Amino acid sequence: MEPQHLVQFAIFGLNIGAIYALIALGFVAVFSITGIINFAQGEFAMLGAMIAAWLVRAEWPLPVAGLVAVLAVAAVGALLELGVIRPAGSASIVTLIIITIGASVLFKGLAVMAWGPDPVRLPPFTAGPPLRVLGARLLPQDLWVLGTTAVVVVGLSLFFRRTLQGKAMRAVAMNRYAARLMGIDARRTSTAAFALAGGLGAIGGIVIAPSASAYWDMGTGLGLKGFVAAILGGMGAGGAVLGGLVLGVVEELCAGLAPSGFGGYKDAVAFVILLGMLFFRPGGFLGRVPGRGGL
Amino acid sequence: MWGSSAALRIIPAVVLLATACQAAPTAAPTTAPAKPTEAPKPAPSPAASPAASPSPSPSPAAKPGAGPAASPAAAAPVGKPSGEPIKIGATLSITGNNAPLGIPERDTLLLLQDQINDRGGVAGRPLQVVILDDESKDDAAVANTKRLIQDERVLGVIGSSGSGPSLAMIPTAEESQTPLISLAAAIAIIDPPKKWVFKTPPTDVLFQQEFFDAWKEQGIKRLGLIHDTGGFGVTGRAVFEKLAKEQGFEVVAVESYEPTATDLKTQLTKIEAARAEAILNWGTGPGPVIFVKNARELDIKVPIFVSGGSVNQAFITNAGKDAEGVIASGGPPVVFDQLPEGHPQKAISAEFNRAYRERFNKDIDQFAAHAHDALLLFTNAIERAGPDKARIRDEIENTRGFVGMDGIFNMSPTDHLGLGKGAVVLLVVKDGAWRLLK
Amino acid sequence: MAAVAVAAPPLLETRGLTRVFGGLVAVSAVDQAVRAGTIHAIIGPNGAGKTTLFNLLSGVLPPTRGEIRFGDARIDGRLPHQICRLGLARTFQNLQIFANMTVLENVIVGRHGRSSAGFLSAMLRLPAARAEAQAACTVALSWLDFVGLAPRADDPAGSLPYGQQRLLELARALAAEPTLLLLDEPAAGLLGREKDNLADLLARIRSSGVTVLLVEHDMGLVMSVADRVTVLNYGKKLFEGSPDEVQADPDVVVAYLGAPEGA
Amino acid sequence: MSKLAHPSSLLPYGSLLLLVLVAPHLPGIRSFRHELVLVGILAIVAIGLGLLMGYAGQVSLGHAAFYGLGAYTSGVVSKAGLHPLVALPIGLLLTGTLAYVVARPIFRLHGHYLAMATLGLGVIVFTLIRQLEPITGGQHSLIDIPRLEVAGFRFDTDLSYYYLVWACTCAVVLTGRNLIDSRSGLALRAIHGSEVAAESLGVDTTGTKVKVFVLSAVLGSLAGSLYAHFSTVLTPHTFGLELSIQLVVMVVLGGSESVFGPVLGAALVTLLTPIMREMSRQITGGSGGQVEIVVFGLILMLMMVFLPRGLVPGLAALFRRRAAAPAPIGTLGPAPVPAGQAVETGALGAVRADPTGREPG
Repeated sequence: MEPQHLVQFAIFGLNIGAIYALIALGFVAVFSITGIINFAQGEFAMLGAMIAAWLVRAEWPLPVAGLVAVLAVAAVGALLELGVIRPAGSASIVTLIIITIGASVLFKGLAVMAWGPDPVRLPPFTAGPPLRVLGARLLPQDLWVLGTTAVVVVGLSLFFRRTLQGKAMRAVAMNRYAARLMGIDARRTSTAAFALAGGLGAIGGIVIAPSASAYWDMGTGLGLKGFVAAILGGMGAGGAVLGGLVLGVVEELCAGLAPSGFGGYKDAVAFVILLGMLFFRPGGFLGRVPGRGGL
Repeated sequence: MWGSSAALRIIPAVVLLATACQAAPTAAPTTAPAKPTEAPKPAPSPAASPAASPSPSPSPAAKPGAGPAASPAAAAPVGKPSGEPIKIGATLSITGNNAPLGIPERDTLLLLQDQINDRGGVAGRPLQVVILDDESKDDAAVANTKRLIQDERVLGVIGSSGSGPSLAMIPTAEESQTPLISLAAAIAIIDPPKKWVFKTPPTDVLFQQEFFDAWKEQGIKRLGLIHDTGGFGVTGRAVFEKLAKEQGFEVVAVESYEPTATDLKTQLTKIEAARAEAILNWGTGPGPVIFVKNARELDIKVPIFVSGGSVNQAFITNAGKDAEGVIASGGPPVVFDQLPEGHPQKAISAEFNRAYRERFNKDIDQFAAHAHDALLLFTNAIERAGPDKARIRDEIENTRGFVGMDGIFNMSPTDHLGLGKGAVVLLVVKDGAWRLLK
Repeated sequence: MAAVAVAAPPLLETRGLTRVFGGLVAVSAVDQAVRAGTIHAIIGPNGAGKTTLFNLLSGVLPPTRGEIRFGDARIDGRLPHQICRLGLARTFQNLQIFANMTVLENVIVGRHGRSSAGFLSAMLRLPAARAEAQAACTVALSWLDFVGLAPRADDPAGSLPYGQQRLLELARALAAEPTLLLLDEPAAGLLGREKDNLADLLARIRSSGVTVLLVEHDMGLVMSVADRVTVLNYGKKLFEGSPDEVQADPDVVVAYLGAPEGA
Repeated sequence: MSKLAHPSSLLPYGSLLLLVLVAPHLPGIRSFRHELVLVGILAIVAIGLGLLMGYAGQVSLGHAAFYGLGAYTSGVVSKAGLHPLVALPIGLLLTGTLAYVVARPIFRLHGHYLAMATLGLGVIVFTLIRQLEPITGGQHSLIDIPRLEVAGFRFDTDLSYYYLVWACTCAVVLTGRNLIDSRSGLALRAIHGSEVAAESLGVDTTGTKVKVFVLSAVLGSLAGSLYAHFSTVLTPHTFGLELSIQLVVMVVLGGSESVFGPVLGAALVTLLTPIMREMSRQITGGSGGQVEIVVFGLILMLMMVFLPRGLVPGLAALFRRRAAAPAPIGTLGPAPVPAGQAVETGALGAVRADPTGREPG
């Protein structure tokens, strides 16, 4: 093992961590506005990747296919909220969570029906040989992943701080009751949160699809890791991004440095970190108060 | 994934037939919904009949009375079977990670069942193959085996597609004294030999030995292995480490991944960092495609190898250009059209492929071959032994010179596979197709 | 040490009791004694630290500094259920009835500290557990009867009107057979007649030998039932005396009675 | 004496018992015997989880871990040559100890943090099962686990095992009902209702939560042991997150406010998929394959929207509305009760029947 391999693992980690971050942001958006842990969040990523791959195969240009996929999954998110979450009304949070589990099952089933069980290919956004960074290889697609995530994070931050809808969402996240008194339609905000979560998930799925592969069950693992990242970040937006990146890098470094035969522990790494943090620093590593969260 | 709690998937043969391009009317099953449906009355199918004309080519090595050519049914192609059906059970991985194996196996059994019935059945009675899906899960395969033996009262069981489920099924077969023919590669299935257990695919030892021979020839010493954590992958790792040690190779890296993994770049980087001179992937499902894709992305220069589990068209379709130059070891049926004239597997494979292509609109692969040979091993034994499980077992063990698609089987009490080294060839992807390497 | 009745040690005593939230001192060095057999009221404007004091006494919050003695025992730092078992029960300002149970079941929970059947004996329906359960039921019914809720024993607790939910909390706390009862604004939200009834109940509780410490905004109620009154302001003890003395004290009048407070 | 002796309350129990007795012989159901055994086994885990969720109000997304621990302990120990009936208590002890050790730190957490911690616990145990190859067989399945043999009788058919498992399930249902009716059951529900009030009334909330957590873990372990000797093969994937979530679905679907809810939920989740798979095959002519999963997802969502408290309370309410008769005989509700919420008053039926002379119902 040489230094450039460590750099290489860090690059892999930042890549997958960026996807965790996008998915974690989706969790945070829905959770801070509705209190629901949306178990279909990973499936948003899957749907985004599958729809984009499907459109590209139908010879749509990639940018159009990607945009349509993101919008379509955002619409799916909004429909999920309007169709079942809202009618469930004041059901307990566990009930609402089970509804999202049902949605996750549904999306996976539909995906297999529509696109079959085999992985589908989405070509890299730009072709080209890997770049060399400190002796490690940086693929063009890696740049797309990191760049897209950065743009999304900056865009989201502007959205929450500059736009009316964004400010309304932040207000609801801080205090739903007070926000309502101020004339903010909290129900519309919930719909918007699900749509936002759908869009974020879809973006994550689409950018990762060329380097991993897109198939019906890809969302399960991504969703769980995104959830862990969100918790690590104390259910706040900034923490979620950091949580995702840290989780990705730590995971890859552990997998990369583990001796042969211990690679199978990789998936447990995230949860060992999680339990350690919950037991010793329950507010997330940014030290937020548990349950407060926010955008 | 969430919804698939039940262990069993029951595939009534009849309904599946509806999807095939066959003209035979398929009545909806009238039995209780859960019950595996009775096999269709072998309706004379104008489309299938000509293709299914019996010609399991008798090989010169076949002893009289042992090969399928000697079966009375084959001699009387138009005889109509009657009486109680002869029931053979099968548990296949039609869904889940091993679905690319299980689906051609299922199709083969359905086609061959019809062909045999068109030819007059088994010992004058209709053949019925009861197929269950085990979702590539070990415990489901065992539950299926129990069901086939207890409820369906089959004379023998075929399956499963994968090594894990097959190994798990062994105790059940032994305990219930039911002959079992596995369609999986792991040598552990038949070594040490178990009284009631047989298999048709070449062992992973045979598959891997071809690689080791090639590496020796090319002077490659440092080996890297990346395997999935399914039964096939894990047993394959053990074989790999054993063969490498015995034959003086240095294993510089062994990495594993979940069958559901979507990215193997970390593992590949580790193997590359260990300066392996050849990298072998041993796994089923989407893993090998990701392996090949990631290896190309990382610009890994050393030759890469995949297991026989990837020798099918789907691998090439999914991996695209990245598949070019990938080397695999597989059975001759995959490249039957490239085999020299007179090769014993050429005729039988071409023959079966015609009917297969006509019905399913795809070519046979080696999984089809495994299933084909397993069912014929059973029916040939039943022709000779009658419907008695113990005698069927004896007759399978007595099989000599049976020319199957996988090779020529010569079973014995110590060899419950009966295939020799010639059952495996090296293949390479060239211009979007698997080709014989030599 | 064995002293005459006048010098009997207080049932409850705090010394330098302090609780800090972040930078805010909610309760500041409070020395307070509560004599057995009395009704002792704590009054003070909103935010004076009354409810925090209750949470400290009942163990819901640990004190930052200071000590609490209850009978012979130091109870600061103990958990609420341990304190309850020593004989201190409480009600809550914002009602904490078990809405998922019936009225009677709510009161039976009050018997929890006075019974002992464990998981295993319950699962196996051992005779001792059953006898204990029957006894608990009988006692609970009698306390429901005491507050006048017996006719509604089988109704879901959530279906009771607000005033009756307060009574239910009272019965539930009484079922724990406390020697000291902490009542956090028992009259809040009650109507005129209900308040009279409450005053009557409080007097009967005192005469049964239970000491009562209550936080209350309703001055009418406090003045009519309390034996002694403590005034808190900004977390500090401002004054202590009889109701008459409190009403006469100019500081208190300025700090509290003069304020537009006092619902 | 006891409520069970009362004829009107015996009826639902009796009819259920009868159903359990004859079910494996009913014509359409015969071929589902294997699944019915699984229903019984999973019902035991689900009842345990239901006690935790419905009565203590704590969600666990890691219960498959306890099930797996029980199963693997039974498998490994009995393969080592000890009698299954010796292996079983070892599993219970091991699982109970683990649950006890992790319970305190876990119960310092609340809400989704707690759920996440249990999920993490499940993933870690799952990973250990897969990785500790020398003990568990790792990725290889643990095969050839001895069948259960008691006093010379071998439970080696689905039918005999069915009766064994369902005897256990019924015992768990009964003891679960007893627990809910008891002081501890009330304490659990009090914790669910208001933790601070329960605590101030003398309920050791943490201690009680720990106890119910250990109890539900032990029930999971018991079910796991039963599964090990039924399946005779253990494979890690059976005990992953998928099962943990299915268990939660069973509890919520059936209704966590009654011990019958999880049983019904276990039956629905276990049987619905194969039944729908069969139906979809009949309807679509076999081309489908994932239709049943889609339908399952839809049913799950719709049930939660329309019957958020689960099927058993939902059905009980429906019955009560239809027949305003005081004794809702024949409902699946836990106990016949005078009025109001069946499930909630039911908890007192036992205590009240005797001293006051008032019979419930």
